[in-house]
Amino acid sequence: MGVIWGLLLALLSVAFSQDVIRFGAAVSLTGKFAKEGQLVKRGYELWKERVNASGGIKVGNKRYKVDIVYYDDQSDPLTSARLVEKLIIEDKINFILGPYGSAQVFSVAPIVEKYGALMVQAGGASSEIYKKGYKNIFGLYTVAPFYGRDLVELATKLDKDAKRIAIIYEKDIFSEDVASGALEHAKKKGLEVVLYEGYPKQVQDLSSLMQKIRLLKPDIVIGSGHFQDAVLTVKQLKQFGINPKFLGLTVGPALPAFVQALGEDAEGIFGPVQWSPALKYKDPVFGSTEEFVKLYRERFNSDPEYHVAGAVAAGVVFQKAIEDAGSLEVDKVRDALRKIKLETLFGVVGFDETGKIITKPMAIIQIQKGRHVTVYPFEEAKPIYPKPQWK
Amino acid sequence: MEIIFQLLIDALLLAGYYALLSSGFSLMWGVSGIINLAYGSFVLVGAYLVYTFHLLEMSLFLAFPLTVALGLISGVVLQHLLINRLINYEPFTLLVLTFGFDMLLSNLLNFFFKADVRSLTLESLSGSLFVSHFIVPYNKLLVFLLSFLAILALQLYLKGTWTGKAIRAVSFDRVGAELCGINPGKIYTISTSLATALAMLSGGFYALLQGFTPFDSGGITLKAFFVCVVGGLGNVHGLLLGSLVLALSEVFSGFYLGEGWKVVISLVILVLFLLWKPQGVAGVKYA
Amino acid sequence: MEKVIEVVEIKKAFGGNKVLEGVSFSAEAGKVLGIIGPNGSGKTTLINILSGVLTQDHGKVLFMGMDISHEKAYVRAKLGIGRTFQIPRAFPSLTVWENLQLAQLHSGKEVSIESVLKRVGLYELRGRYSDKLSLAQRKRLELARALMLKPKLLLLDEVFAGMNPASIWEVSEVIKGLKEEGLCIIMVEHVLSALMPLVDEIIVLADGRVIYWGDKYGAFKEEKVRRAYLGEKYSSFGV
Amino acid sequence: MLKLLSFIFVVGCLFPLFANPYWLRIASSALLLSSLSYAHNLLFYFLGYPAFGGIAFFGLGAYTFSFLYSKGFPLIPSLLLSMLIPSLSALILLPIMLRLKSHYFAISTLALQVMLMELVENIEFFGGTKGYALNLSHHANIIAYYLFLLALLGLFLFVILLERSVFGRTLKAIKEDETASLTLGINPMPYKLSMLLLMGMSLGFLGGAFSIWSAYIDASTVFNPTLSVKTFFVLILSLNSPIYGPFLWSLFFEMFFETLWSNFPQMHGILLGLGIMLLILAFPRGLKWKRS
Repeated sequence: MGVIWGLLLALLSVAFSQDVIRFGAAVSLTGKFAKEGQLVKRGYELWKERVNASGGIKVGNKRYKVDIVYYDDQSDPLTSARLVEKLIIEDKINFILGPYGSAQVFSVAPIVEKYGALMVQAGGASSEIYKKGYKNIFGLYTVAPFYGRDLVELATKLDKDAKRIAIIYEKDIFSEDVASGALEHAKKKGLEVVLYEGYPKQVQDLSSLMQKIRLLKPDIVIGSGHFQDAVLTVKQLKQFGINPKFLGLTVGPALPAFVQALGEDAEGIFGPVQWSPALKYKDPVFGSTEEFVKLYRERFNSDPEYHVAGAVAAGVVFQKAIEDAGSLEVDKVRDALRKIKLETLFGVVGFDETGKIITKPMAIIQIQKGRHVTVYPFEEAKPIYPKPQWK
Repeated sequence: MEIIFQLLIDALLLAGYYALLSSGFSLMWGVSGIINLAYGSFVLVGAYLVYTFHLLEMSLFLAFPLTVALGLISGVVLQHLLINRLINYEPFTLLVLTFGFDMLLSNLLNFFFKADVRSLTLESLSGSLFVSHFIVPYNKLLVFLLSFLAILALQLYLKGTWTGKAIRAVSFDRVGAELCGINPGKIYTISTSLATALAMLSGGFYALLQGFTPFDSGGITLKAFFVCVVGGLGNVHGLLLGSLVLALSEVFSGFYLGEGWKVVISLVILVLFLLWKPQGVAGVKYA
Repeated sequence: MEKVIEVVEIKKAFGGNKVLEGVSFSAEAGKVLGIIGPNGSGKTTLINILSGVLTQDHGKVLFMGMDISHEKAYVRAKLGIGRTFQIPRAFPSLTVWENLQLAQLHSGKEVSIESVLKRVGLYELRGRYSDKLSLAQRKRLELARALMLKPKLLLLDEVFAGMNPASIWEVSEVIKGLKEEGLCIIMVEHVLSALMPLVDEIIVLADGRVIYWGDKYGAFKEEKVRRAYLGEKYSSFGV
Repeated sequence: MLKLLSFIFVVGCLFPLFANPYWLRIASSALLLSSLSYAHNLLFYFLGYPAFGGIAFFGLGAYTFSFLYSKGFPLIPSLLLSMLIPSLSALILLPIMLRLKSHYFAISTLALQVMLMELVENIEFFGGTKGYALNLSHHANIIAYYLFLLALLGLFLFVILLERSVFGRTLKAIKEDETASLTLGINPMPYKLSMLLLMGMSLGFLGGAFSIWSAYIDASTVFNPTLSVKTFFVLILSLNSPIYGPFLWSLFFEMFFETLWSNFPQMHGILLGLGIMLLILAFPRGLKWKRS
């Protein structure tokens, strides 16, 4: 009898004391990027719950549960760097899930590299991140210049004689990168760039810029920044009575909070997205994109944004690399990441030697009757053009 | 060419607000000689108060007077609990005290309201007034008028009432005032509480004008400091002139050089004035 | 005798109020020149201008024939112009000895600290911090400091003010000794009883102008001097 | 005095051998803060000028170093230049020093610091808002630690020698009564100039070392006014013990606030502000330890 009890107890203890892989993430839960940061955290959590529900990550013949330690970096790059350093040296965590925002990724990357940890991020699209020769940094976002290039491409496709374009951008390494992509493509397309100007990150009042735009009367306005900037730009364009035929804004339009904040005024605005629920991909953890979207709609009764999908994909990619490497050693997992070629709900994931994703295209959505609809590269619905006047 | 007039209109509207914004700072500095580095945080406390009252469905006609009242009280508390303890030490220690207080206040605001960007957007104020092809946003116009009234009231108080005269006497010559039976301690308390009330009032207007976060206090204090140094202390012309110079430099450098250059240009002007004319353009008291 | 110091048409005004309106005089080595006058007649300003602490709006200052009108104070000190202040300005965080050591280093003159301290009677207090000295002692310290420069011209600004008679006598002896050594000494003073025995000539300043310059005894016979000094009502008193 | 110095030297050198990264970081930030305090004290204790905006030269050093290092300059030359440029630019303070006293001087240097921060953020050439991410080797932390230790020992020794030397006494004479020192033949200009250059140089060096330590710098971190207040907070407390004060108070300050930060990062700002207020209220004239 004693033996059986002993066996049972041993089995039980194995089940309960199952080993755990700890991941760390310093994300913006407050501050300027609070909206986007909370979505990234939600993506990581969805992946964690799903993995733990299906038995955890298989490494060799053992199964590991997933645990994620979160810190709030208050949307400040330096705090992000210090918190990731704290994760690595105090909490002894070597697998880092990236923060939101290119500035944060840019500040965290040297810390991860210095301590020989490993980071997979779905929050920073600036190409600057991949020019530093880092070995342990992997990003799932198509780089920022494509945001700007695709917006200009769509604008010229919709209206041949819309020639005057104004580009304003938040002075941040992501937004500047997007703006430079738009500028380059606008010149290639022979558009007349009437304004190309940045504004400081913490500015909450763009009246000087608005006076210029009102004077220049551009056909196309591209606003590159984060969620807060998009909302501010729309409010002030309306306040100054400026009605461009084509209005493209980054990050903002993709979030449901954008429509909640602006209601009527959000109609007809275009927004580049890393991913759209209308895409069709298979996924090793969630089955397929549709299943993920269905699960998300049931739980949060709204369409998933690209920030959530990207974060989930980051988890899935990290998991697959660990399973391929069959070990928890950073170097082995990194080599697995370098060689990975995986179709996920976010798209096909494959990295070049700098850790940049090269296998995933961008898409553009438009806000029509309060919902976002993919209009580029394929048309889920006809794009409305020109943009309806402010009410 | 009419863009110049448009910019002048913007500058005028902004100057009106900046005059109110720096009136408290100038009063405190002029009367008790204290440079209150926590001034910006008091402005933000005012902004958050009005924002919260508005969230609680309270009408602004009640929210603003309540905020001003709270400002008066907190001024008295600030003077008695903190400032009076260090008043007869090196003025430098007060600088460190108010800086620590500023850090405490902004972090407390961050603790309660989180670091998100808040703003008080009233439907009625979100449009603009179009005069031929000049544009005057309603919120800026309203804030300009209310600030003007507030400064007028302040002037009447300082010139008209007995305590007002006593405050001005102390600001010119503390010893002289004391000899005519004025108790400077009491006057300091009144001027500090008046200053914090003005700060909180201008905080409420700040919320109407633009979004704000708990960490904007540094920029606000610097603007008030600019107005006092450039305009000079001790009279209302200095205040108005300093605000006009600040508004003009911000609006024009913002338009012609870019948003980022607003603060840089105003700081360059500030440092130049500190070097060559510390008592300011119209100041009577040595800054 | 060669003129040690010569002052030509010195004018100085602070904002609107004119303090010195054209003052000229000179003094030779081995002579003591007293400067008296009611408060606010510009005496201390004159001393500050001679020592370079202030610069005059108009006029010239010649020292040993050289034009030092626009030389800085520390250059004049090195040339040999020593001075004391109406309110003594000793360095509180330094001891008496250290005060003089500083002067010795920067004046670049070979003067023994011990001898100067003994001369002004502060030798026993050499280790004491200067903020622990009495007013009279601090005045002696300033005099000692000035002597470290081996000065040719010594400017004393009310050195006797607030001194007890014993110290006044002692310091007078020191001044007499310096006079024999050929120093030119200019003394701004109110304590006439102590001043008169020491001086050879007197200048009376009133409202920024020299109203009398000459032998010390003639000064008080002058009607203008008495009126300036004793005021209208008493000007004829005791003639 | 020299006993403490040799003690710090021995303990300092051996410390990294058996300290874990967490304690290494606390020790490094304590060394940084005390070196910053000694550097500012060259002007504050010895000449009476509270250079509240001295951190501007720290930031300038950090930016110079990072700018050169990321352009491929090797470590040592970048560090040397990050000493030279801030020390020359410290001369901007000279005209301000001549005109303004005490807390007006403090405020105008702070305005200068904020201006530099805004200027650097607006000019693309200096890396604009991106700032710099330096790729450094794994033992960058150790290098930074020893650089901070070197700076502390250098400044500590210099302060001890200065306090005893005639040069030091001349500085104090100028501080206590510049007019009186003029009449002794002291020309204050070269003294003020040399102290400014020294302060700029040491702050520049610390800026460079900080960039190695933090691997990521941007304008709002290295020109951060909070750093100026922390430094002057330590200086006010060490008003009466210019030799030991900065070192010991920095050690206490970092130990207390660093552990505070890691346990509850949210409360850090609140408690730092409260701490500064309480301590300045308690010791307005600085703690009386020993008339050193």
